[in-house]
Amino acid sequence: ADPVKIGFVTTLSTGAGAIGQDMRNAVDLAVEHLGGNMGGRPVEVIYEDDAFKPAVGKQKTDELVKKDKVDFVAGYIWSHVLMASYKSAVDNGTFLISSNAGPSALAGKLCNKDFFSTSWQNDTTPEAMGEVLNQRGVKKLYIMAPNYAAGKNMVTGVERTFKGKIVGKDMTKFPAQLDFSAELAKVRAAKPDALFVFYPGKHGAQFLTQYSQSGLADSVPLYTTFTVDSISLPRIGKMAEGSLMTLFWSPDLDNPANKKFVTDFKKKYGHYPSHYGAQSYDTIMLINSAVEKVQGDLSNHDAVRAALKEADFNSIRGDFKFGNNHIPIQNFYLRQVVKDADGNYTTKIVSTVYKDHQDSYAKDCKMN
Amino acid sequence: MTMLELEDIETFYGQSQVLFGMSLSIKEGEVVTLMGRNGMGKTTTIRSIMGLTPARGGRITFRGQDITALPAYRIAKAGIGLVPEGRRISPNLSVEENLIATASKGTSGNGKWTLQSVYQLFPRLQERQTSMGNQLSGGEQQMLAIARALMTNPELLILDEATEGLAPLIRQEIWACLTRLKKDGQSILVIDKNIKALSEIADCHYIVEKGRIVWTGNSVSLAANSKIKHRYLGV
Amino acid sequence: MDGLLLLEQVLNGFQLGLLLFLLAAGLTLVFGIMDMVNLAHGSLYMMGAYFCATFTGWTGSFLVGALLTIPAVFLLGVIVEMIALRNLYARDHLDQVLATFGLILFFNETTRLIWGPIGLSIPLPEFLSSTVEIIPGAPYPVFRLAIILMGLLVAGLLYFIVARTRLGMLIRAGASNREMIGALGINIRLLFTLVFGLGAALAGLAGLMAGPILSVEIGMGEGILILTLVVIVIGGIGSIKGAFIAAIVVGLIDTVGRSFLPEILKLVLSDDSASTAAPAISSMLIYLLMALVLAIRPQGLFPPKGVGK
Amino acid sequence: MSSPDLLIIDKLVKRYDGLLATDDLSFSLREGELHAIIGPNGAGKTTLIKQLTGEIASDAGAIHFDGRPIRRLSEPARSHIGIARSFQITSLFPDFTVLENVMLAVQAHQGHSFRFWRATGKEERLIEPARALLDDMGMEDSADHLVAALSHGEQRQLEIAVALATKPKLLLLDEPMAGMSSEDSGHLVEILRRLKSRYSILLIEHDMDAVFSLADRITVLVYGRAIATGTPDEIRDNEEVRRAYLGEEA
Amino acid sequence: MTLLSPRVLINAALLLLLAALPFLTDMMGDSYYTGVTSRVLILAIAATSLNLLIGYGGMVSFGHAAYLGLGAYIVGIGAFHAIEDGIDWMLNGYYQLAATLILSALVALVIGAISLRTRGVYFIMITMAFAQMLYFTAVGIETYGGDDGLTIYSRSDMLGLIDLNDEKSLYYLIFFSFLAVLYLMHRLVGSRFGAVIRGSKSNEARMRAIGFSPYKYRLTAFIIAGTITGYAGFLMANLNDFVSPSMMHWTRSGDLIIMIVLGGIGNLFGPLYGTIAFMALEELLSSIPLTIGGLNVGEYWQIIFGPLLILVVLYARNGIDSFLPGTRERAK
Ligand SMILES: Nc1ncnc2c1ncn2[C@@H]1O[C@H](COP(=O)(O)OP(=O)(O)OP(=O)(O)O)[C@@H](O)[C@H]1O
Ligand SMILES: Nc1ncnc2c1ncn2[C@@H]1O[C@H](COP(=O)(O)OP(=O)(O)OP(=O)(O)O)[C@@H](O)[C@H]1O
Ligand SMILES: [Mg+2]
Ligand SMILES: [Mg+2]
Repeated sequence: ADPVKIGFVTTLSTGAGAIGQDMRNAVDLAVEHLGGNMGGRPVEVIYEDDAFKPAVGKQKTDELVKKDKVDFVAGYIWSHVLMASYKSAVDNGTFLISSNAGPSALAGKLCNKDFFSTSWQNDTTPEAMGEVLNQRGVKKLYIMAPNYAAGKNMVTGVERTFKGKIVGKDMTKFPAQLDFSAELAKVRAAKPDALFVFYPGKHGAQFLTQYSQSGLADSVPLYTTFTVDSISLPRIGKMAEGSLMTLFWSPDLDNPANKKFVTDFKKKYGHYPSHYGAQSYDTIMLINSAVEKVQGDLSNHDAVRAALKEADFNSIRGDFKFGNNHIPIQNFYLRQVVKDADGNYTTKIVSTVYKDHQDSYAKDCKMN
Repeated sequence: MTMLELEDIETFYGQSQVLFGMSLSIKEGEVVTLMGRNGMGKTTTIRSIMGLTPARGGRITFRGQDITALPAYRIAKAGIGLVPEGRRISPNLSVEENLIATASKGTSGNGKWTLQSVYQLFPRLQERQTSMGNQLSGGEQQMLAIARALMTNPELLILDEATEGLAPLIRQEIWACLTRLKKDGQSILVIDKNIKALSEIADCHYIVEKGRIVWTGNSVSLAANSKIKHRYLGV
Repeated sequence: MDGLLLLEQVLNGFQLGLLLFLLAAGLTLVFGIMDMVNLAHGSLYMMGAYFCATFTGWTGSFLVGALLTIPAVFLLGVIVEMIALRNLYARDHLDQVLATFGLILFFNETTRLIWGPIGLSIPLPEFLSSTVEIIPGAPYPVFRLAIILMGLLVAGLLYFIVARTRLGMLIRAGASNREMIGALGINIRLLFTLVFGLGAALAGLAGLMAGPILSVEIGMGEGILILTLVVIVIGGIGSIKGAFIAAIVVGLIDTVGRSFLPEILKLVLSDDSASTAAPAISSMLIYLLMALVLAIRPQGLFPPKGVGK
Repeated sequence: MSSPDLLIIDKLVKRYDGLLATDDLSFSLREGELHAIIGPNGAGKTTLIKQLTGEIASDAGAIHFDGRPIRRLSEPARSHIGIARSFQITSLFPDFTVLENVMLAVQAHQGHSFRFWRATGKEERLIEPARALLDDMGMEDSADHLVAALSHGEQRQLEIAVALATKPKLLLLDEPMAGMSSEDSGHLVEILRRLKSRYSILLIEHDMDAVFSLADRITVLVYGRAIATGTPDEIRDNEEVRRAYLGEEA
Repeated sequence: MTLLSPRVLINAALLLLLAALPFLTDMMGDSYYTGVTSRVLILAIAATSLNLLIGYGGMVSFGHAAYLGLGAYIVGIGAFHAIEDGIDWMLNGYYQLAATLILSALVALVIGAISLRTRGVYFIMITMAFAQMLYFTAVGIETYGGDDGLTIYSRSDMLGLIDLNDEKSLYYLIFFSFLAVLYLMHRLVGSRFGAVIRGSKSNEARMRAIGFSPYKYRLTAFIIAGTITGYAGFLMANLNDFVSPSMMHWTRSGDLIIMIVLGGIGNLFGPLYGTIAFMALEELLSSIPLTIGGLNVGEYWQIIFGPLLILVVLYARNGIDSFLPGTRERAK
């Protein structure tokens, strides 16, 4: 039979390539777990590198859709790459599944029947963080995040749920702020109960280093989202140890699918998977569930969509269900950086913050 | 003893050949001139000697050493001092820096040209000591170029149109200076259009035409040979 | 705005400025004095950080790592110069920009190949990772003091070499007058190679000083390179003094601007628009500064003597 | 037969840091005359030319040209009222042909150049005068050569042709003979002799044969001041000029 | 120059191929290449206009991508308000076009007026600085998506004259626009105006001495190039259905420069060749199907591309142009 073709767009080159590599590893593992088969048809995954540029991502998506004529396009780490590529896929009637990026527009007003996500909407994770801060009795909060769309989403998220007073907020330069000493000095002067930051990817390591050198760690505890992850932990674990973050998933999340994923991933690649990998693994499993449901017959577009929407598979997060906007409704956990038995840094779940949490843009989505 | 010897030099700029078997020789202590109209290859000959536009054919020896294929700085180190056509002063060095940056005691190590002695020769330079190279007038630059070459205390001094753009008084001083240098045993190769002055100090003249030597002789025979002068020098 | 905070921010700005100067020094040396636009300066800076991380890992000591890094980057610079760049001195800036841009791509990807995409960290010894309280109530990282010290040291040394020594004269002369300086007995090729190596070593020094605080990763050179270019352009290309002053001005404006701009804007704008406008404006601040300086002084603040008119 | 003054310089000053390059200089140039300026190196001759063309600003004093003050005019504006110069160090458009060099100068004086469509290569209004000028200078054979391929002598000649193409009233020549062989400078002297009747010329030159045979009047500049003005014979016999500049020559 | 030199033939053949491209891809049943070539041609328009500045005028503008972004944002903002707020006239392509041209010209006027006072590397840096300011402005405007960019849900409405949603119509609009720009450049460079621009690159001091004030001519060239590139941005937005600040980042300006140098600067067809070469290299190198020691060579394509750039600079100074038969047209 003809293979089921999946295009997977992620960042493989440049310094951000580490994330793409983790995602690809997870996808490869998923395909391996499926025995290279979906609904009786072989699976072919075509990886494309967006080089961290929207224009390239868009062109690669075009290529996948028009030239390779794939059945599903998936991947996408970055909001701006996803936004640039999005129309190329859905306008041509190809399903688009985001394995990471979760801009608010696509969850709300611009939601689309052929667009799905196996990650989250940007705001939800910090919303959970706001809740955590309330629970922990934080009254005065200082916020730092880079000044771009995702950064603003994160801040909006925390502000939406946090009930105390925000005593200071710095939206730092994006893309590259080199030095945070000025902001850290302001934090010290403001004397908050806690510091919340969002510094994804390489900025995370940079921020943490400077935070730990500043001596602030003793007086102002740090709460983060997407700043520390399994990719950066081996390098910055020592500085991040004990710090708290929220997420929908953690390697120690207790369910059979996740156990299998994490164990096999570690066996195959020698380190913990990141949430990027987990989401990508779920992407493949989601596609598989739909292909199985239609018995490998992808010609009926509506049937495939309905099958995707059902999301009838064993997710690494346990139960999986979509909201009306095709974004998962899911639990959020508080996690903490710890050392595992082998001396490697990882995260463990401290508590469940939200059960079945839905993003707040879903109501703007006119799709049903 | 021969100081410099060129045998059948052939030199090209890219594809175009400019020197076609140029030969000449300079003995120790001699003042030799190279004459000819514009564009005949005088400067190119100098560039070949200095290794700036290396000869593709022939052989150049300096005090017995083959220097044909040496890089320019080795040739300079071997004892040739150059006053180039067009002065080539460093615009972003002061007058004094221009002089000392490349100064050297010479091959024998007891060079007699020092800051003091060149300032004595060109008092105008001392007045402009701290000016940057690009602030000098044309003539001041020319003086500086000559002083700079002297400061390397060369065995052989090469002057390519060194009196161009100099006031008559200074020009006379330079000739006087060359005369003194010659008396001290300095070997000199000089290109200039001022035939009268050259004739007084030169031991030997070479006339260049289209990349070859077409005539050679001493001042007496040059003076006698007005046909040659008219034909090759246009005077 | 309280006084102590302002004082602390000024210190922070000063420190950022001196870090920029460390990078700008090598760049202005090669760029201004040898007339070579070397965009790959940022790559050499990155190599400094990676080498230092690696050597520190091997030897277990940051100081030994740092001491090994400087000759290593010097050597790397020499090799790069000999293979790729020595034929470009006489070319126009466009060619140099392009070739060295090619080098950036090469270095970034080679680094990814060798060290992987994730980046490294440089652990500091105890005495450097502590803090001292120079301003009451505001412990200041010792390592940042070390950066300030190193910046001042390099500034002094370089100024001395370029302005006062014969080597400095030759370097300056060589750029405008390469052929002639050769014909006067100087091995200009070697000289340039060594100077390029010196520039590289300075970049490496900047890298190993920046690495422990700004993190060590691929592409770390590009962002800071632009900033550094801005610094040397404001200062006047080729002027060590200009680079020094401009670096400190840029460091101060950037830091102080970042920390007080929102408050200042709030005086004229509504709270909301002030807090949205502030980060955008502070990103632009140094570019604005550069445009302003060049609009008034097209050759920068301190153009070196004797170039141009 | 003294004709009116075309150029009057009054107490002109140019200061470089501590140095007075032009020091309270006054003199005038008559319509149709060839006025030579001589003086030791660094006396301020080139500086004076730069002040006259507007390349550098003067610190004090006045310049009158054709009856009007011009000290405040820009360099291009001065070219438009009829001042042209040649450069001491050849300054041409090296990647243009000889003809194109002259055409560009012609173009500069035919109104504005915001003309975007017609090919200059087909514009008789540019080509015609340019060719005529080259014919006049005896350079017609090299019209289509690139400047970079010309001999030094020809380049010096082209310098003058480009200046003439702007149809000047006053021609400022800065050492036009520099670096020329005796033959070529002889040739150039002939050309200047012809031009003399048609233009007013200010000539700077260290070649005394040329100066004495061409000049109507000579002004001697020393340290930015005029120490003498007069006919060639007067200057030749001036003791002070001999001491400061000429030496035994002449 | 003979009319039918091999060089002319090669150029003509390339244009013919481009003219027929949509039909060729139709025959191959793969419309992907029409889209890719549209992109190439739009970039070639931008590169050609930049070539006027760099190749003929010696003004190395390092901020040219800003105009691309400017034009694209006009289309994006128009579509945004037309859809979000129902302001229908903002979707009108002619209004958008007029706004694009006027705005790009004005921005070029302001940037040029200040930048052209400087020379050399200072000019490179100040043009980059202005472009970065525009970039950060775009990042800062949340309404239009900030850094995430703006998806364009409706292409410019050309009132029935031409349907930009049709791939082929759009392609031919782009193709003929490119031809027009090419012809315009050809005329411009040979005209009196062009002579002044080239002369000012060759020897500015001499230009002033013979009575030109190069500044206003340079400024005009700067505005012309900016406006044309703004137009290219208008086309780009309609092709991509998307605009984001990253389009204006200084590295994109760098790409444009690489394109014209690859093709051979100061040469009419150079930018087209350069753009094609740049895009083809990026595509080919990144899809090298070679795996060494578990590493996919394609993912490290810049290890090859970087040194390739250096080789071009070192050994092929006129880029692709130096490989074409016949002598290079002298920078006219
Ligand atoms: N860089 C160059 N490239 C190509 N040809 C050149 C170059 N330099 C000189 N030539 C040519 O070589 C020939 C000899 O030039 P050269 O400078 O040696 O003459 P010269 O005798 O010194 O003349 P002059 O008296 O004008 O200085 C000339 O025809 C000149 O056009
Ligand atoms: N930009 C400048 N800055 C400082 N001093 C300068 C500058 N330009 C020229 N000078 C000085 O002004 C004086 C006059 O220079 P100018 O070039 O006018 O001399 P000149 O009479 O033309 O000499 P020459 O006959 O040698 O060409 C010189 O001493 C020179 O060093
Ligand atoms: Mg010569
Ligand atoms: Mg002079």
